[in-house]
Amino acid sequence: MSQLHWYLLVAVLLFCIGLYGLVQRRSLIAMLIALELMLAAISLNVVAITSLAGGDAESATGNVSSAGQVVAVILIGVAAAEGAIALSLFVAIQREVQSINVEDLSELKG
Amino acid sequence: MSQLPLLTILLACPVLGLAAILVTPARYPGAIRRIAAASGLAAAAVVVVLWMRFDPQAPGFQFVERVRWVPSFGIEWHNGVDGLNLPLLALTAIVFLTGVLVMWELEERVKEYFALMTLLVIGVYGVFMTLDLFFFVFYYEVAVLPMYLLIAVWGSTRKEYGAMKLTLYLLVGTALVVPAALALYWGAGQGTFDLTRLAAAHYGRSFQLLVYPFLFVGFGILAGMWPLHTWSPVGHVAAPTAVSMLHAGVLMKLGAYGILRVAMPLLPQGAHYWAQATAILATVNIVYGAFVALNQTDLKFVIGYSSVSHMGIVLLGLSTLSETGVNGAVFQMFSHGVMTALFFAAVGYIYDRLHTRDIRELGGLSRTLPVASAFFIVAALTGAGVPGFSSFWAELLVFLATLQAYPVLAVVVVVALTITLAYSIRVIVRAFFGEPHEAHPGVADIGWFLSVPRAVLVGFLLLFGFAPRLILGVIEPATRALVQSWH
Amino acid sequence: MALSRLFALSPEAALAVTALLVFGALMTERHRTRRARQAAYVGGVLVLAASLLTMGRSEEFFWATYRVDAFSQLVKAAVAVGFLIGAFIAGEVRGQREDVRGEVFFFLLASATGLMALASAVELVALYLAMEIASFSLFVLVPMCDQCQMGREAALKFIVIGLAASAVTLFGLSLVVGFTGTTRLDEIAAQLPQLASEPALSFGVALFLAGLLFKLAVFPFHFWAPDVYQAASHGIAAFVATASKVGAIAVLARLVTAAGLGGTRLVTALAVLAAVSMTLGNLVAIVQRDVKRMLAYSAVAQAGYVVVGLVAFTRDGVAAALFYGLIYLLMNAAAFLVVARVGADGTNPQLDDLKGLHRRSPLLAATLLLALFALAGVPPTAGFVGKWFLFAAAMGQGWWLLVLLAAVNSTISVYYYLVAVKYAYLLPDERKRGPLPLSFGDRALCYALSGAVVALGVFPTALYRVAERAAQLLP
Amino acid sequence: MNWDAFLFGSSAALALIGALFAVSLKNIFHNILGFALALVGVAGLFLTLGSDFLAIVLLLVYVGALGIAMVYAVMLSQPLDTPRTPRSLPKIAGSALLAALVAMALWLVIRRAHFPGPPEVLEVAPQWIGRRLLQDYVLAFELISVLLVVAMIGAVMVARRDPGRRAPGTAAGTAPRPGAPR
Amino acid sequence: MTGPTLAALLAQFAPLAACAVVLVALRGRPRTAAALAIAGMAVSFAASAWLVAAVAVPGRSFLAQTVFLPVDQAHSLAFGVLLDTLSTTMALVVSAVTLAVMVYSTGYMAGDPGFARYYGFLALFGWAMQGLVLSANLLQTLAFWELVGLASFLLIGFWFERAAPAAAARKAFIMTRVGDVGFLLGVLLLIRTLGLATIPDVIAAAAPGGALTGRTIAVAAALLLMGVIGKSAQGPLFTWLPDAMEGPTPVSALLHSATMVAAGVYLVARLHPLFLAAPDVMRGLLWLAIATALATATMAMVATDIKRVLAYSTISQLAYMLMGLAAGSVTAGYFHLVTHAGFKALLFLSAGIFIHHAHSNDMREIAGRDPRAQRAGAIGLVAGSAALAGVIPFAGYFSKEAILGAVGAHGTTLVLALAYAGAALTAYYSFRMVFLTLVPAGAGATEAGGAHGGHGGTGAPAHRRTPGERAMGVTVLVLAALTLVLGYLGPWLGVRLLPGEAVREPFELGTGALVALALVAAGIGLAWIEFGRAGAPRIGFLERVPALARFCGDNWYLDRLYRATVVRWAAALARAAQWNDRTVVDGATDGVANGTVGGGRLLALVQNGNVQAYLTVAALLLAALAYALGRVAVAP
Repeated sequence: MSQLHWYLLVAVLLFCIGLYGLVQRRSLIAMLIALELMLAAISLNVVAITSLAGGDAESATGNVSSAGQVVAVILIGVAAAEGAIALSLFVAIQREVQSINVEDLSELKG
Repeated sequence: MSQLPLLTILLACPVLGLAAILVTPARYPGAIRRIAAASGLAAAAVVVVLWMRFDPQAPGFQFVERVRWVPSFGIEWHNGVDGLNLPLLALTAIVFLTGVLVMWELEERVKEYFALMTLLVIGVYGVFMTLDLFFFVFYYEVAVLPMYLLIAVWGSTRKEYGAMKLTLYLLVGTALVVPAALALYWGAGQGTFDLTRLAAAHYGRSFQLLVYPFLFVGFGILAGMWPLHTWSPVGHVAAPTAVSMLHAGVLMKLGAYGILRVAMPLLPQGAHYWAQATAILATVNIVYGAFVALNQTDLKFVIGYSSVSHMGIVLLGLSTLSETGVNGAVFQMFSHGVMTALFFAAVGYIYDRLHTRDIRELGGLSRTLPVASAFFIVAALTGAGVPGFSSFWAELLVFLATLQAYPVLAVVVVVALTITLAYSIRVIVRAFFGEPHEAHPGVADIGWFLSVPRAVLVGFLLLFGFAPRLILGVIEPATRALVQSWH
Repeated sequence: MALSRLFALSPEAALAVTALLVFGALMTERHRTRRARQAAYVGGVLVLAASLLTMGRSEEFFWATYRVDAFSQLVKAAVAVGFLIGAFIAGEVRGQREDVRGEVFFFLLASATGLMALASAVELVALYLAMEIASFSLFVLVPMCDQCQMGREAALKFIVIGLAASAVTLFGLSLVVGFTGTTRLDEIAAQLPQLASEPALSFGVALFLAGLLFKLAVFPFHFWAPDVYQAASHGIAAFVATASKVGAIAVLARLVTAAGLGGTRLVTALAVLAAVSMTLGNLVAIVQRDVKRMLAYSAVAQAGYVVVGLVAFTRDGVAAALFYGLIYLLMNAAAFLVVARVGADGTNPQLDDLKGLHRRSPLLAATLLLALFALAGVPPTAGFVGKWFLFAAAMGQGWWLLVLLAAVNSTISVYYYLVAVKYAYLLPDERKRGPLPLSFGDRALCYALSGAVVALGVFPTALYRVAERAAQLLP
Repeated sequence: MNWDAFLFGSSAALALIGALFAVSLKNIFHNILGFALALVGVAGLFLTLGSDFLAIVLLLVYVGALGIAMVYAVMLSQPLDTPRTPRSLPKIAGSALLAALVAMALWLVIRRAHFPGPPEVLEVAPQWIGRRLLQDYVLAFELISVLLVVAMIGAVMVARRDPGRRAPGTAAGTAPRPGAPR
Repeated sequence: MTGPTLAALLAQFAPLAACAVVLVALRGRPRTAAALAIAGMAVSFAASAWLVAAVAVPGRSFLAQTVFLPVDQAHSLAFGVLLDTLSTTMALVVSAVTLAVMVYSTGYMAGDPGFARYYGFLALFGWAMQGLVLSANLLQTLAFWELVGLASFLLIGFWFERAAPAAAARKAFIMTRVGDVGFLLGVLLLIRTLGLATIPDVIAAAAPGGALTGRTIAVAAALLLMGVIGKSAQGPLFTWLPDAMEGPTPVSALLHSATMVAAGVYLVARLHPLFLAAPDVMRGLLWLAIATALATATMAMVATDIKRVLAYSTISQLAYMLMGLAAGSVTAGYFHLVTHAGFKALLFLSAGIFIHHAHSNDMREIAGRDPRAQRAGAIGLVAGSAALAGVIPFAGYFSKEAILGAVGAHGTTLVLALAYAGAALTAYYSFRMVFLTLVPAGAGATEAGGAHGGHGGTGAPAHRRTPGERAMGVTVLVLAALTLVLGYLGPWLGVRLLPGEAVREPFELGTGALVALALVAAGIGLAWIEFGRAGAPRIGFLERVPALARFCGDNWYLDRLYRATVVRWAAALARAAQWNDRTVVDGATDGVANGTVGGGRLLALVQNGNVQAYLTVAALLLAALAYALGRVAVAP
């Protein structure tokens, strides 16, 4: 197993731990945490691959390969935005139904 | 040919009628009726012109119109007439016009009714005139869908169930036809939906064997093919008079026509391979339909199952793959269309007046409603295969072809004629003979105005019963060309 | 020269102006909702006009990551139409929380912005971000529902599924970037052939597509749709059902052609998803009583049909999908217009509420009839030709089993559409409600949409040509 | 056992253990702490890849901003004294099984991936990132700014207490009250 | 168009025109209707007479045809007229009897509410029958054959409000249709083999060296015979005819004795060469005819309804005709047809006078109502019975003698003996009828049997004869006179029908004739002893055995047999088919529909409201996709 694959393994595990949290935890905030873990795992994935395998070195502007880094930066921004929206909604929901237990929020079905 | 685009004009009649009905406010039912009748009459006039100008001996299609429609898919506005669809166009004209007249006394939601009926007829005309596979399916579905509302809104007995069953069954049919049509398009590889060019394309044998059943069953459902026929009696029972007329009279022919126009010319090998199976199915149709009809107590159920039985004759004629059989089948389509329209027209009047169609609650109708009864009896006798009416000759041709192709089946269906007669006579004797039922005291017999459409239908039955050559002379050259293309 | 090049960006410019207008309207104290609405209308019309005017353009911006061509402008025009219809249906924004009624238009506009960027972006990160903009605006709009208690719950599901889908998408993105070292579509497409043997790359592409499948509500990312349709107020649901779908279809079309996936196992996977979507959507729609929820499940099924066309991976297929997206916009708009007017107080109409509609408002009933028939794919409405093109494309690549299933599914769908028709046309209204008042705009829109649905069904050629031209421009 | 391997191993362990804490502990604050821990681990991994800048941004945004926001959200939303519903063992087992399945599946695909290019660690200077963000990723840059604006305004709107609502769970009065923004 | 063609068309279509006008336009004007129908028939009669004069010359035959039904490119069936002695004389007989019955009916049916309809139907029948007789093509024959059946149905069921006529009409129509199935198949077989069905061509093809093989001929002949059996009420299919007596008596006279039922015999005569080419079939027919003749004679011996007696005798006499034909003599069979048409019409019309008068069909009731006051009726009944019994010099004697002669020349002794026995029985039951009807019974002799009502109209009082009743009387007397004349036609017919056949002199009293006359005398004598003499027991020897009386009075239980078998099975099949349709076919349909909806319900459960469940589903699918892709990578 190459060095890269170790990183990828960690990323996969991190991603799946996040997935576990996402489907297991009842607390909305915990679910958000799990989601953010998944995003972090993806960042790791991207940085690891682009750093260790490189892809092709040329880009449209002739820069060295830093696509992964840029993507990772943007990912972090997205994670922040997602967090903002999600947290605001969770707070609103809590105010409404006095609970942020996701299993209590299952009126819409069928 | 730099002549008028007669077929487009023909189609324009109901289209304009529909438009006029839609813009007429619903509070003028009289005007709406007249518009519908006028469009029916105009269309009939165009059909008469077509018939006069039609040259039976000329090869190929006549009055051909061709306009590119969706070029990238090879879809064309392509219409034409030959001996196979001319009688059916005429049938449509007859049944639509009489259907409008029969429903003249309708009071409930007149505008919607005639609008939907006109839409239905647009589809029917379209199917019969188009030579483009896309438009074929297009019109085919146009014709199917208004049925739901027509039955569900204006119908009777179990109307919602009947309407839904009918619609879904027929759409299952199209669900089989659509993939098959697309397969035909790609299989030919010519980038065209033109039926005449597709007919010239060569499809591989295994392709034909695979696709043919889809088309046959898909169209066959609309033709009341056993065992996918049960929508037909239920739907007919539920439908209002003119819809039953149009449906059994014309719409069921669409299915058979689809087989004749699409399935058989395009996939001759498939047709040959499956002919025996389809012939057996058709025989079951005939015998089974007759037996079930023998046990019905609702007049419309009797007619519904008789339609199943009679459409079996059409399918059987097609299955013989012989000129005689196809001649008979086309002729039978026409005759059965007129006959069954007459049937429903007669029953419709009786039901309107007595509010029952149960033969156990009827009796002596020939005394109470002699003229209306006479129309029913004429239809019943036609159905029972009495000569003098056109069905007799049509059925005879089919039987003759069957005797040639499948002797055993021929014996079976000819023997089944006794059952056909038995159920017709049973109904006549039970409902129209005997003492008038005490529950139905004096009601007015059918007036002259409502008699006219029914009399017109009788007239056509007699006309082609006495001179089958008039119609067979038109049909025969076309079937000859069709059958020759198979060999 | 430079200026005329920039003219190609006029839809975006119009959007910016509109955003400012709406924002400005929201700043005012009195009549802020009405002003915002008017600003939105004006802006929508501007954007539509700009998109149509720039239809013939072909330019690239931002280091060739933003492409303006017939394809993108067609989609932008469609999105503009969807936005206008959504805004119109939202109208007085009954059913939305009182304090944010005006803001509805702002977020609709934001979502439309995302969708338009989606149409032009030819770079994966920008594509993804555009998608997120479109989604986030809707995340915000759904929970601000007033009458419907379920708004927040629906929003929660929308967000959780959306974020999960976005995580999946990003995972895919990471793999794609890793293999190709770039996020530009053309460069990726150029490298794909030599990397065809890499399952991980196919997997990455598949995961990236998942985000789009989420927007399109294809199984298994459809679960949000019923809840959101049901819980969102009418105008927003209409927007989700129309503009949002068109954008997703467009970009999916762009991606699948770019990815050149034809013949790989991914295509099979897509086909399976299409099949499951159609079947599930149609079957579950049968048992719905809430009209909007039923339309949601029908949307799941419709998404399946679109994917049927796309699995052909041919120009025909893409053109058919685009065409279908465009007419889908019209027919869904018609359906939602009726829903909104029947549930004029902001509540969701149930099937029972449709009773007697043909007496209460013949025009609405007829519009509903046509819309539903179009959704069912019945001629002479446009739904029929649309499906015909889709299925034809799939059949051309030998997907006959899929086409058969799709055709059977159409039949199943007819059942529940007919049930709705039955309520509208057949069953009497026991509550004896009075006639439904319709404004002039409502009437005009009813006529326009019905007319368009029928006219495109009979004369599809012109629009299909446009879709075809757009499809030809794709890589 | 070289320095790189040690740094990798410890960071990975930190990330995974932190992640496990983040998802499995009952107390939500412990979860957030675990989350922070995991991100520190990830930042460490970034360091081993030579992406110092990213590591710092990650810590700043995630731990600094998001973590704090979460704590606030918890404070705002979840009274700590609400009785906890006991965890359901089947759900845990099922979720774990699912996660394991997905992990195995993902690994099945990824482990055979042959990424092109030489396996060498490239030092990427932060200025390159900035340059690309403003050159060929400028569109993405613009878009993410729009995204953040939408997210911010949206968050404010969603979280804002609805003035038209009297009590939670009841239908709002349909009549607009005086002074309410229209 | 040549003269004969024109005349033949006139003979056919004049009644049709009358029929159409009457049924469409004159239903409210009975007198005009009757006049028009009679006029139409008179034209037909005149044309037929002219045809006989023009065409009925030895060795002459005339064929005119035109394409009627295109079958395929190579074949089309031509319809037309075939005129020769057989067809023209038959046409004359038909038109004459029809005309007579029409004139008679002006009295008999007077006042009936359906008077105009009645004449319309009669004219319809006239057209159909003339068409049948004159047709040149077997298919054409078949068409008219069916139309005749239709007319029969309409006329038997003329009083449709009553249950019995309606049921009888139905029975007649369906039962003859059973036979027609065979006819149709036979014709189709011929068309299939020959490509045509023109009668002379068919006959030519059946000749040795013709296009038909012996096997085909046999099959075709047997199939055609089924039609004959049905129409002429032979063998197992005869039971409809007695029931058909529910129709108005003139109708019985016309259709169910003189003309329509003779159509079967006519067909055999028409195609006689074809049938002769199938000797096995002919032998079978001979035996069938003998059996029918004897069996129905026993039935006639116990019937008390005068019309039923006549009906059974009709069947029996038709059997004799077929016997003659089967024995190889077309002259004998056809001759008997002609004479029978005369005297049986006479018998029915005479009976009609009594029925009209007594309002009852029961002979014992008629006897109680001063039957001898109906002078014309009495004369007609006696003369007709004498002819039926074969009393010299009435017409029946000559024709029956010819048949017996033919049978004697052809068949075995047993056959001949049975034929003679039948003749004796005929004499017995015909005079039983005469005595029962005309000799007033002793005290208390009447027990009102199953009183089949007379007719629906209100008859005028007996003492004051209306013009209609006078027409009835005149008709009967004319026919009575005819029975004395018709017998001398034999040689005339023989020469023309089969030139070259030895012609028998009418009064050549050979051994056979003497035996026959003796037997007839014995039969009449027995009838006199049992019924005629003063103080007679008025109960026949068969009736003394109750079981036998029941057996013979009930059509030898054949109807019961049919009801218990064919009818029941058909009904059971119909019920089974219906059950299958409702339960199996519709059940499957509804099952699919419910299954679909149920599937929807089931799938809706997936949307359980828990977002984590949704995520699980999606994740599982992604894992599956990953596995699928991973496997591909591993495989190669």
